Amino acid sequence: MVPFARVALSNLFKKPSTRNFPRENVEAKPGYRGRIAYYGDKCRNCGMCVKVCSPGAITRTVTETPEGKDIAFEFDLTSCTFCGMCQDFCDEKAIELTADYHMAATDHKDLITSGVAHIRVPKGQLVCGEDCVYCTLCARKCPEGAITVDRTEKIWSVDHEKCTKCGTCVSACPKKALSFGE
Amino acid sequence: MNYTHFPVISVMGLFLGAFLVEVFGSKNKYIRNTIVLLITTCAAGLMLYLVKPVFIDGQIISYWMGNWEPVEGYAIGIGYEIDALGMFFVILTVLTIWLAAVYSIKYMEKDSHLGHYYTLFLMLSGSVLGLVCTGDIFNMFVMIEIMTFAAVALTAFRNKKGAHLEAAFKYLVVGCVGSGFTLAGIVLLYMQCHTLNMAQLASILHGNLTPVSVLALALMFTGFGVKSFIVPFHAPAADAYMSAPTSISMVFSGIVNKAGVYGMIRLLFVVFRVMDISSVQIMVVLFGVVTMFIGVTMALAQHDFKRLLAFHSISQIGYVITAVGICSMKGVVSGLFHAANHTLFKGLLFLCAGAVLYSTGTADLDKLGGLSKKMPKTTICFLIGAFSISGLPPFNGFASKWMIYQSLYDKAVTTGNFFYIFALVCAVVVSVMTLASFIKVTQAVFFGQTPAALKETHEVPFLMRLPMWIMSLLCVGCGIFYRFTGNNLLLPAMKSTFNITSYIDKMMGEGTAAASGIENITIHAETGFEYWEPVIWLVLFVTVLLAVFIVTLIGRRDRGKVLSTKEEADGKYATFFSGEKSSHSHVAGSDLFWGFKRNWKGYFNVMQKFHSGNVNDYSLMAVCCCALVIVFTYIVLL
Amino acid sequence: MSSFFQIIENIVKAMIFPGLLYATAGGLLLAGLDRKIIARMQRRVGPPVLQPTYDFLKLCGKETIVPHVANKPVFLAAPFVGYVSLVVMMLLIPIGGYSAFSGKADLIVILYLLTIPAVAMIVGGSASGSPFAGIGISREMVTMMAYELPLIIVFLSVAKLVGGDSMNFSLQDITAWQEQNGPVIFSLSMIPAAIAMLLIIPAEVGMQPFDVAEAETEICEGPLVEYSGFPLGMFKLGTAVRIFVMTSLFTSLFLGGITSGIHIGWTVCGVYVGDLLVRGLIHFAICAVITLLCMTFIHAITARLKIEHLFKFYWTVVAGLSLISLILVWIGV
Amino acid sequence: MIFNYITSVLLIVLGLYTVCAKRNLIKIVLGLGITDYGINMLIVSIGYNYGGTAPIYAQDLFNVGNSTAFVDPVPQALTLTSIVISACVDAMALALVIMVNKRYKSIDANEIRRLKG
Amino acid sequence: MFKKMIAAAGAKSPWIYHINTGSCNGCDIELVAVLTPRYDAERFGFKLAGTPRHADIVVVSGPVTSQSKERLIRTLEQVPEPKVVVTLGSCPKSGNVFKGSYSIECPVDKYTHVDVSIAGCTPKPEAIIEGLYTAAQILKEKRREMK
Repeated sequence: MVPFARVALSNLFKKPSTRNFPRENVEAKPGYRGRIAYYGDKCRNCGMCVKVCSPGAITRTVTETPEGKDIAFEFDLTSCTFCGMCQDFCDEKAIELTADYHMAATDHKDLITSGVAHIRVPKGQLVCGEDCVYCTLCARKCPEGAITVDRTEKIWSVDHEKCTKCGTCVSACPKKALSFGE
Repeated sequence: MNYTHFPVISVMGLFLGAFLVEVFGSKNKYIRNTIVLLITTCAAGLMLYLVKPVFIDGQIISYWMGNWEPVEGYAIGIGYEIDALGMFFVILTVLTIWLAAVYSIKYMEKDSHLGHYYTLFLMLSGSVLGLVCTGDIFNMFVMIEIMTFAAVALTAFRNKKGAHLEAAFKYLVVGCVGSGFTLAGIVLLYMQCHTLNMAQLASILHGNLTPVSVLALALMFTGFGVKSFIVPFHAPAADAYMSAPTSISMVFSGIVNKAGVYGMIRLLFVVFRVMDISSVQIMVVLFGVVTMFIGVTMALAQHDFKRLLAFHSISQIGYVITAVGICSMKGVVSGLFHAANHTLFKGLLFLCAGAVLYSTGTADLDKLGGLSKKMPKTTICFLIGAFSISGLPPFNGFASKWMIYQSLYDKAVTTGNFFYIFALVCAVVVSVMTLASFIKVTQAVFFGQTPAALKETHEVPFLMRLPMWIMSLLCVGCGIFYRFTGNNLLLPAMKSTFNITSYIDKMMGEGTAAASGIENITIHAETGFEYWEPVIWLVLFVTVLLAVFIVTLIGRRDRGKVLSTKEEADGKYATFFSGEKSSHSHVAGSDLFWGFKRNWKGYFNVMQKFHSGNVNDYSLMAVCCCALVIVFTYIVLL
Repeated sequence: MSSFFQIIENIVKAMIFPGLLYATAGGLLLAGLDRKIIARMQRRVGPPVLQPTYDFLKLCGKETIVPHVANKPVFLAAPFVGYVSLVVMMLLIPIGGYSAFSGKADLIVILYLLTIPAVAMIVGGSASGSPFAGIGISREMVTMMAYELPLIIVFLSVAKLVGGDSMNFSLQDITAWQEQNGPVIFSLSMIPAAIAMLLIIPAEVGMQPFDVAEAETEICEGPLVEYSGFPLGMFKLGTAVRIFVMTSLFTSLFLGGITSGIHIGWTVCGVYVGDLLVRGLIHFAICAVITLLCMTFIHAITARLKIEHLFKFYWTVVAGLSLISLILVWIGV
Repeated sequence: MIFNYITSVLLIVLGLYTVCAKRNLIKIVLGLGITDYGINMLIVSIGYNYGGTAPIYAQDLFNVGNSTAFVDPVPQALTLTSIVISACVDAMALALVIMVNKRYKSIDANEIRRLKG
Repeated sequence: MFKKMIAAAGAKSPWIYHINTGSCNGCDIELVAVLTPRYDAERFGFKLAGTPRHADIVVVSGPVTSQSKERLIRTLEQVPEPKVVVTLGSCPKSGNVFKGSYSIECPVDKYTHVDVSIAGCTPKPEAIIEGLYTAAQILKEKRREMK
């Protein structure tokens, strides 16, 4: 007759449903988008994650090194929205949102994931081999838009100033026709 | 020292003072003030001199005008007689008059025609003092008339505003209808007993109530009811209190309605002695309960400070009438005690209202606010008054209300009548509503935020604060040492209301009372004060307060600091407005008790129609009530 | 010399047993228990029982900010008056057969002593000058008006039952009566009055369904909106002691003579400590907890009322209940 | 003698009727006057002793010997005071009506209702 | 004499006052979820306070929109002294997806010293409890060296 009366009384004798958090460690569900882990070695510095991150939480600083470039990535978790876009767009699977949700910190540095990607920049220029079938895949993949391909006249050309030698086209070409000539 | 002349001297002195002030005082302020203060102090001194013989030695002071002693058992002249009951009301009157005189010297400074003001004031005080001292019914009627005239003239004193004139006119019409009934009653009594002296009337009327004397009783009861502003006749009273200058409305609520109550007590207990009939008691208690309830509920709905206080004095008179109506020993003691307390705390509250009016110029609850920072001393006095009227324990309101409840439930048990339980419950609820309306006034006037217009109000001069301090000290004193006032003042007064043999013998010579068959009731000294020890409670309160204070002192260093600022501040010291800039938003009087008024919409609409403000309605109510009382007394007493 | 001991005994009574320490400790424990039981009823772990103590100590440490609109002396003095008057009331309520200051207060005095803490909070809130406090005050007053009517009727019915032909309002005689013929609640006609009293206590104390005056969500803690630091701590302490006072009042009125039979002979300096311990402390502790359970049960399953519903509820349902028992007692069932 | 009482009661009732029913303020004041006259009539007719003369104490009248030589003087004294009082009432009431008329510009009881509720 | 006890009690009964400066209410409902039976922050003494005067921990959520900036500053001033400011979610610290919009003026650091910041676009309740718990410890330190 009185709502919840029976429930309240019976609850008195049941075990409380509170998860005793600090003592028993609670695991986040699989697929929980938590703290970002960055694996510098896999990253190819294609810059897709930076372009895709809506709050602009990822910052890159490039430092020239004798055999190529060192790119320091910084993921600012306090401005990240944990959408996971960077993880999806990263072909190399260099970025992974782990299930670690313990992100409460007193000073700002604990909430910044950083990592360095060492990119060996090949000396030579981009050259297209003979078995190119002019499928224009490389043109579309190129983040800088440096490659122009004309299917009808079967002409392939590259603008060397724009090309940052990121290597996306090399891995994208189905016929493995592209390479950096020495 | 032959003190039998003192009552006449002080009454006539006051009237003489009125005449002198009119003649000399209208021009020069200092002459006027000295005359007024001199006369009122002398009257007070003379009457207080009588306190020792009347209360302690139990004497009764009788004085025949022109030394016309009664001839063969028939009183011819006008006799003054003061017994303990009369003396009790005399003290109240004299105290209130003196305080009002001191207060009005500074309060009325800004008005013009002060000569007339003081004449009317002294006429009013002289007539009330005369009414309380006299032993002759017609003399009492004449004093009532003088009182009504002075009161009406004083209500219309500030005739700039039309409302004051309207209030005076309504008060005059209903007042004169009431005194018409009283006069008719007196005359019928004279027709029956061929005498006007109350003592002789009492001895003649004892036992043989003829239809004519019952009609006289009903008419006089209604007449005195009109004068004491019980329910059907209370509407003009509320207007009169509001329009009169505050020092006068303090005298109104202090002694003018008490005069009506005194008349009623003298009538019912001494002259007619009908109070031992249970149905008469029920009628009187019914009047009291209805007055209590309507007075307080109307007060909750008011927007004006003085009108709210007016309705409260009506409801407190309801308490006194209920207590007296019980007609048990404890009942009369508590009734008289509440009458005294009412004069004290209601006078104090009106003085505070006057102080607020004096310094801010308005008494509208919606325009006032936050005065406690500008007028701290008035706030303290007001809080003492408010707490004692709403019956908080250490103060005097509680002592008398608590005794009223005791007598109510004793009566309920002895008679086994459920009506008194209803009266008791109603009394407690009305007491809480009184507290509610005074919380409303405290929040609206003294605490809360100060409106821009009142930024530079300052405290009232000392001469106005002196009466306030005296009254608040009396309020607290009566509350704590209520046994002292109980045993010394109230018990003799109660004895003289019940045992009137000495009252009659003093006036009419020995043995007249015994001849007419009036015998004394044995009054055992049980006072019923045994359950409540205010002194012990206060000692406990202070010791525990000290203990808490010491503990806080020890922990002083570890406690957080107390930060406060004087000037206007935003941010840290501003009130929390959920983030907004704290603008002036004062929860004024009219917005409080929204929930309560919505629940009682039906009742409040009826009340609006009941207080229509139309003179005809008020007089119609008076006449109908008189008819009802006549019919009731005929059914009951014959 | 005896008067010297008398003073010492009085001070001990005022400070230790039924006075300061006992009331404060009991109040804080009961308040902690209340929050714990509510949590358990909602199937959560709930704060430790000493949580109100921690709250009070934390508030002592905090800074007290007096708004510039407020009237400083009244603003700071109000909490102390409220708390001390509650402690003094604890002295006047007989615990078991033993009352600290016997016969010094009857039911009507208790009824009016209960208004002092409420008025202290009201004047304190009004002195703070905040509009939230203004609304909080009017709600507190309407709540007081609401529960005063049934409260006086309950007192009348208890007095009539105990007094037999004459009404007896003295708490001393009520406890004595219950020593002989068992607790008041067992007599059939008093059960509605007991239920009515159980419904009144939450409003008096300001617990969930009837805490319209201190509604945190709508008017941000009502009168307490501008309080911070030690004065706020004193008000919270006052509320806790008030729960204890009301439950022990309910126990002394309705659950009196349960342990009347047991007599333990330990006497320490003339005081029957054994008796006192059993009939007083243990009996009162159990009954206080039982009463608290009922109130917490109501608290756990209901939501806060609007002010006019509260007023209508008290003047119809609760007043009706208490009236039934008054009439039954009046007829002499 | 009975006619005196009937007329006085009638006068009182008539006066009260005008006070209660008439809306014009001056008529209300007149009503008050009429009630007072009724009561005065009542007072005077009470003191009448059959065959008595005016209560003036003269030597020759006294030795006539019958005790009811005089009419009862006390009610006449009362009537005098009552007449004075009712005169004052009328004077003050009319003064108030004039002032009310100046402020309210009307003397209709229904308009003069500023103080209500 | 009571200094240690009061400081210890400071950590045991931290009262929270929640300021929503234009948040999408994701963090707000998450904060309230913390008080539900499943997570039950009341175990540690956390309680939502009605006014800033009663607060110890001020939880700010949402990118400080220009409308709420002034109100945020005023409310933060009104909190009595040993107080701790906690930012909930990424918005207060950096404006999250609203960064660069004309109407937000975050981060909150411009207006007050932020003690604890709980990252996560709607941080998990356990993370919030952890953050509040560290805030309570900071409260104890602040209380200890206050004076």
